[in-house]
Amino acid sequence: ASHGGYTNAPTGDTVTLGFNVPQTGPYAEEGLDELRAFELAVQHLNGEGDGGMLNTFSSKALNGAGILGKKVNFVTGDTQTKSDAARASAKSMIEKDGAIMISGGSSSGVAVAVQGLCQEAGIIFMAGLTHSNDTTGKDKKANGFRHFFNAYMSAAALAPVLNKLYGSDRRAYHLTADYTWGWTQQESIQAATEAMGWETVNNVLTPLASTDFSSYIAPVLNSGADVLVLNHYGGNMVNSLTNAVQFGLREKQVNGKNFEIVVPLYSELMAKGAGQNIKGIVGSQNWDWKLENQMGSRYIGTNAFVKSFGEKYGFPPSQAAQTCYAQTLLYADAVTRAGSFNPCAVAEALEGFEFDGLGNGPTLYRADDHQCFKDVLVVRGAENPGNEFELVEIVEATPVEQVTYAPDHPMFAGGALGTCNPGA
Amino acid sequence: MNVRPDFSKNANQAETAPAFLSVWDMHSYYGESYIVQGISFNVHEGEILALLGRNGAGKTTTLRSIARLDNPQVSRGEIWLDHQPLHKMASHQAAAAGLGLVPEDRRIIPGLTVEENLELAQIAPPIGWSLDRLYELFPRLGERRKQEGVTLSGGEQQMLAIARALARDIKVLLLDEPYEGLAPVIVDEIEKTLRHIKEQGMTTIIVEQNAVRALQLADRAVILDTGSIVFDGSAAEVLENEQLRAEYLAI
Amino acid sequence: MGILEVKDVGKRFGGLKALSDVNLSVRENTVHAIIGPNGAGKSTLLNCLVGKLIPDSGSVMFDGQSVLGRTPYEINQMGISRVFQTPEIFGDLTVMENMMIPCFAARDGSFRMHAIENMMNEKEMVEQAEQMLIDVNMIDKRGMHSAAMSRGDKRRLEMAMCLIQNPKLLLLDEPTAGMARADTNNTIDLLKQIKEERDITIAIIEHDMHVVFSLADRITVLAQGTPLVEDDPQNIKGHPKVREAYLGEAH
Amino acid sequence: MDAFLLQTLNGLDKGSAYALIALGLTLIFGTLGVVNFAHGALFMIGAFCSVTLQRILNLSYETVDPSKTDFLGNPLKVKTPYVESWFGPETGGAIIEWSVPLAIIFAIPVMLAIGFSMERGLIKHFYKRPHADQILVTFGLAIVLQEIIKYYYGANPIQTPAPEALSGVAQLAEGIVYPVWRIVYFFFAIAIIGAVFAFLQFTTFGMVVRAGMADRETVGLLGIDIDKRFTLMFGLAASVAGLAGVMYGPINAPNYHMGMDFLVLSFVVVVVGGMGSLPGAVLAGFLLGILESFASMKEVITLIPGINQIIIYLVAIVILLTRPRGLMGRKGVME
Amino acid sequence: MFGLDKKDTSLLALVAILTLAAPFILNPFPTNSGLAQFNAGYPDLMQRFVIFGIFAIGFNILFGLTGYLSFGHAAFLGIGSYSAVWMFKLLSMNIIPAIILSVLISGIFAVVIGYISLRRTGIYFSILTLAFAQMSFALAYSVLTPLTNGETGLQLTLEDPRVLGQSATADGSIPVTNLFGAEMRSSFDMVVGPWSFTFSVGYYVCAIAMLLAFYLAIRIFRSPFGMMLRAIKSNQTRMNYTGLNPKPYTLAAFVISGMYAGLAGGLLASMDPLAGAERMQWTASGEVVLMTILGGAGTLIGPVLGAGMIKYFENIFSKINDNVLHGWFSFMPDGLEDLVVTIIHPFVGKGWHLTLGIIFMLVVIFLPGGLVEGGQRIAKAFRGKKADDNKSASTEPAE
Ligand SMILES: Nc1ncnc2c1ncn2[C@@H]1O[C@H](COP(=O)(O)OP(=O)(O)OP(=O)(O)O)[C@@H](O)[C@H]1O
Ligand SMILES: Nc1ncnc2c1ncn2[C@@H]1O[C@H](COP(=O)(O)OP(=O)(O)OP(=O)(O)O)[C@@H](O)[C@H]1O
Ligand SMILES: CC(C)C[C@H](N)C(=O)O
Ligand SMILES: [Mg+2]
Ligand SMILES: [Mg+2]
Repeated sequence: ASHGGYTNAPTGDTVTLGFNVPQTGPYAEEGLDELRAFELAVQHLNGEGDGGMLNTFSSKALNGAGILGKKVNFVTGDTQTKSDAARASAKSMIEKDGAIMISGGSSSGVAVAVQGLCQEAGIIFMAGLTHSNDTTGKDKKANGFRHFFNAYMSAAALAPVLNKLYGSDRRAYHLTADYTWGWTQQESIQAATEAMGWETVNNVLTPLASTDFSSYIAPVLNSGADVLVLNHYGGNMVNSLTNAVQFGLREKQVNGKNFEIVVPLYSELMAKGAGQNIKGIVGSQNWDWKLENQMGSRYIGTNAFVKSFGEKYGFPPSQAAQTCYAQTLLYADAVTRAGSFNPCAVAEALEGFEFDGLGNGPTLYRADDHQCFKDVLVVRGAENPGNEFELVEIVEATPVEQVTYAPDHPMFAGGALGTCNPGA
Repeated sequence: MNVRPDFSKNANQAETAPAFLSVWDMHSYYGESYIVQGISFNVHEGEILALLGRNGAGKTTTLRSIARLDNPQVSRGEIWLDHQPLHKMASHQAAAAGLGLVPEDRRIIPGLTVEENLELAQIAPPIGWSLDRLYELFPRLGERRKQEGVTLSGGEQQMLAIARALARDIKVLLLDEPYEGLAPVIVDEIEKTLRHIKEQGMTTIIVEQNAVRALQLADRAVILDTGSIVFDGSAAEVLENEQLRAEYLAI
Repeated sequence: MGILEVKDVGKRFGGLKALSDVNLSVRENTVHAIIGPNGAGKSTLLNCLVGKLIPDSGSVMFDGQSVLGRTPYEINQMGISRVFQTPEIFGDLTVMENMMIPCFAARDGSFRMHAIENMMNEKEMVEQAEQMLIDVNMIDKRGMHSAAMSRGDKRRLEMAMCLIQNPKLLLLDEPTAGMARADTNNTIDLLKQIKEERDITIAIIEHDMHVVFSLADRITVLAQGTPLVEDDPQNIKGHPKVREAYLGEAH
Repeated sequence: MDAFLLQTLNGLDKGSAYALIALGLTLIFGTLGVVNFAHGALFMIGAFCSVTLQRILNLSYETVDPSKTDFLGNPLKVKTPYVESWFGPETGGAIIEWSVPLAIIFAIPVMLAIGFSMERGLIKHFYKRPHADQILVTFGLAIVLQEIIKYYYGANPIQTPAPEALSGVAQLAEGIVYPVWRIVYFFFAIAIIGAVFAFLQFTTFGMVVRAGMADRETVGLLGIDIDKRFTLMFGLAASVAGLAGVMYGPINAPNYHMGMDFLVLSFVVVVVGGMGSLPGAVLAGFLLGILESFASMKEVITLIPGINQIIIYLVAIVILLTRPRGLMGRKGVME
Repeated sequence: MFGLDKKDTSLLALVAILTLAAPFILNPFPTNSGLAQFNAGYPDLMQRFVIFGIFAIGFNILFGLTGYLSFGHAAFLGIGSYSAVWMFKLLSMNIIPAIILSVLISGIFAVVIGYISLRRTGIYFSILTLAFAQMSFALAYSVLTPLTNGETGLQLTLEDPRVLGQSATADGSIPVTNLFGAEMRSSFDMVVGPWSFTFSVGYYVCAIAMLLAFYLAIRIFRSPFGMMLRAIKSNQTRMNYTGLNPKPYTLAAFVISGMYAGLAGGLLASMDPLAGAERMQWTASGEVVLMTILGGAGTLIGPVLGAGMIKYFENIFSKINDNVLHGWFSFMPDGLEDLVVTIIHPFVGKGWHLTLGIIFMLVVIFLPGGLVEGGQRIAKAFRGKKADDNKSASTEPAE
């Protein structure tokens, strides 16, 4: 449909957003939490419920009367965590339902694929969970925006903490999921830890389909390494961590030090899956629901969001939920400020946008690569959870300056943002 | 014990002794093809009945129906064996009730040796002839007891099929072309055996293309044509009746 | 020099000597019968001729060329067709389609792709096939699913499929077993007729002495894997050894 | 050297899982002739038997602890499992801790019941149907079972830890440690395999079922009620799969699609072992497990990149090309 | 017509009408009605229907005719897609060279894989094909990343050379796939009252490819070659002893069906220029098996129906969320509405797999011949009593 010079220009009194998340497959749980957040965001945009982070958001353009006076509708789809299926689902949202913005995803491969599609179709893509450097690095697109942090930022935030906790004389052994996200995260962590004096003993790529990691863990025992870095996510991570614990790595002493395990990308949903094994293990997060309570009002918005979400669903939101909620609000806000749904106008409104009150502290949507810059959390599996939701404890909130990098940083080089495409 | 209805008056032959196996108004289908079209006949204890007819007349279908195999489906009719209603049974129950069928394509079980094929027959009671006795009857099988059954020569397989039926303690033996593929000497041999077990009280139905041989052995004959009975009488009668022989048996 | 020359062929199955020192010469344009007790090795010998088995020793020459080491389809393409002891037909196809396949094999050799030609447009072949079906008295079954036929019919179909290939040598393994007398007689006539009309040699295994003595020009008696005697039918009939080992008293 | 030994142990361990799943699969697939795509789901359900038992044992009553608050600032509700209040925290705690071994007892009747009803209700009608139909219906069933589990337990893995006494590592030799539970798993697998073999070897059951698969009709003619035996066989296979799943829980946390993850691999194992051969399936399970372990060694991956991802399939191809019926397959079974 | 007999001609004509009119047929509900959710007449899904139809038709040539169950056919689809995308990257955005290359390259792979796998039969064959496909998948996913771009999938970039075309359009975008200038993505909307129908260039290109593929399949089914393939399924022994070598026939069927898969892969990439490794995974191979059986293996139209059904569920049912449900049932009293939504909820949206699983089971249990048999039964019911009367005549014994 083409009116108004851009794809899917809303004609009636409603506007449709597309939420494309994994509803089946190993990331379904993340996907469902994302969906919950989307639903909540739409409610808040339409003036239902308590308004959540709309009340704390620094931009006051949104007023609860939909977007530009149009009521917000949404459609959902299942990415199945497959690039193909995700593209098909996104296409149907665009072609059939007339969605004007697509959000969601929980794997970098999928995010990059859908982002490419949105670029071609002339739709704004507000990435959900995607942590690979490539999403806003070599695969960045003018129509795509990422609120979530990335592998480089995780590494930048983690390295000093690791240094503090485990010292600068460490020998790290990496196990890495054999795909884009794994590769970029491993590269980032290796670079950051080596910069502070660690040595990288080994990096072994593991097939994504692996379920039993024992044959990758066993060689760690006698490798002389004293840190194991698990560049795994989801089921992979739960299993590799479980296996590592089974092999007694956590009780092991090497080179006179305690053997340590690091999981650079953390999530409370994974922590839940990993159970006891996650206790004391350090990693990084984009956000945590206890942030405002524990780290102060810099992270305003957090409590408002937790309250809306918790009251609706009965448990606190995950970082996946928060990022998707924020993305939806940011999109709506940008449209309102731009006064148009035209993707190019929206992109312009988002580029270089500085905001606060969405739970992450002051944040910048950098124009050069459409990556958000904000504080990064270093977290650790809680030793004695206060309740069933406090699986993760915050170690530190790394200030944004420390995780910021130049747009032309070599780890992000290779692609061009291109020009915004309004489609039609 | 179940009570057997008296069908005997309907069978077109003089009743002398009570029937041992009765088939009453049996209709059988293969899917939608109507094959056996309402046949009734009786067999008396210790009698040999020859079931004759051209290719495709429905002889095999009749035997399979009596043995209660899943295919063909018997849509209507009753089958009684020694006061037991076979028509209400599944094939394994019919077998337990005393029915033994030697199927036309022998159906030696692949993957089992000769001996296993025989042992298999003795898993479910009642058990009949011992293996030794069977090997005595068919020495060739004894020699080949460790060989896989399906690699036997055609004739040897036929022997195994017959032996397998005798390995169970049966009351009625249904033979579907037992002489097929057998050397004349062996046919003589089997014929002798059949006479022998008849003397011991075995009731037998034999389907055979070699009608003359079958008739010489049998007490009575039933001739089938396109699924219906066209003759039911004594074997001698068929041998004498030129026209009958010419029309239905081409002999 | 015969069209088929079997020299010193031997074949063992494990410890069992199924064939040893078999010498056989089949002259062109004759019907050569191979008879013998069950398990004598007749089918095994046939298997060695068509490439199903490879003999351990000896040679098999057909039409001046060795068949050993060739695959079954190559041997068939040389002009040898075989009817099996248990019917081997294309059960999922109709009778007519069954007939068409050998027609194409005869026309196209062992492989040729006619992916967009319409099968039933091959008028000439269709007619040929129909004629053959008429000859074997099966034309009324042309559209029938062949798996659903009675066994006698399957036999006839298989024979028709072999005959339509116009083989130089036709190998028949008990072609009339299980066939009704009438059809057996028809088959005898058909084979005789074919032998007269065409340039064909037939080797036949049969336990039905009526068939053997009606057709055979020459008979080899096989026993325990070796030829016992080879002679004219007249002499075989009276041969004492043959009577004892095979024919029994009745013949 | 140590590395080799460790990888061999790992291989044996992986092999135990493959062998156990393949064993159950081949009972159905190689013996009953049914291509059972739901076998993985049975394995998964076994694992969820122990999740369920763990949940049952953890059934709790709530008391309010006003001194603490939950994430929304309301007074915290504290849960105490009933077993702990009945048997005291000591015994109760121990019962909960031993839930995985206890789940074996719990799983056997459950798996038998599932196996029996699956065979009676569904599979029975498919013995004579083409393999393709069997694939469709069992695949459909697998999806349904999987989705039901997902509906009730979510998509995330759920930890079912081994009891304290059986977790941790054992010192096997100087410098060689190995997780206790994995050793337990290996011996458990051996025991199950031994029991199944003994059952089929020393009774006529196996022969009858094999015969029944080759020719149901004739077996019926011999007075044998083959249906009953098929049902029993199916229940047996389901139990083997289920027990493999129960015991696998502590190695990798159960999740709803763990069955699918194993499914294809276990088919490969069964076929490489050779259709219809139980020893073949076990042998192939251990062989592929060990090869996979060795292929994951850094030295090997460096030599041939990606070999760890394809080794199983590569070996399968090589074996099937050199041995037409896999390692020990019988002629004529599903050829 | 076209060398087909009457029955086949009318089947082809029917399929042609259905595919060409698909934009109407698949959008039966007015755009604003609640049922619009069930409309499937948007380009992407329509394209998928016919493309997977092609895939399944090709698969059926192998499986339906010869009975060889390949469990690795998705590899050819993937190879076709990668070839096409590389063509777009290197040569030009015209889909013709891309599709030609897809078909050729998958053909070559099919020759190699088929030649090796066909040395075995039955389940051994299935596992060999599965193993090859899984190896291709694993390699495409990781080691061959320079060729395949791993998990993300091979995508076009602004820097691609495209020697016969342009790297980027004037406004800085990646050019669009086209057929001599006609862009695959362009479409035209026809609005009739509350209805809206979309006619997309891409769809019609695919539809024509599908009709050609279907026509070829009919010809193959009716040809001596097709009969040989059925003969192979029926009895290989007899085949051998009739002087025919089954190997080249099965290999030819394998390669043809591999090329069909390649064509489908090429078209998929032409419609949406991305080639992901998942389309080579065993689940994808399994999907085409399911499509074929679901529709009716060995029938001409069955695989197309099966493909349509699965793709419909995947794309339509997965999108029905609680919001939509509440929308539909809002006319009910609140309590009842919630109840109805709760009951339906597990079967739609994230539960679409459950519904699909149930459908698989129901179809195979009650319609052993797949959807085609369902159609036949309905047709029979319509013809009514008449057929019944004839039955008694036709059930007489054959002799
Ligand atoms: N499985 C089947 N499905 C459909 N029809 C069948 C089936 N088996 C046999 N028939 C048909 O049933 C009829 C009777 O077959 P049956 O096998 O009973 O004949 P028969 O008298 O035993 O013949 P023969 O002497 O050739 O063995 C035949 O016309 C045959 O075509
Ligand atoms: N594959 C095999 N393995 C072992 N023994 C075999 C095999 N095939 C045949 N035999 C044995 O070889 C001998 C010859 O068998 P063959 O089938 O040639 O006999 P035949 O002369 O055709 O007998 P019949 O007239 O009974 O068909 C038999 O004793 C048979 O048991
Ligand atoms: C879900 C994400 C946070 C991590 C994921 N594995 C990725 O590819 O980015
Ligand atoms: Mg018969
Ligand atoms: Mg023989």
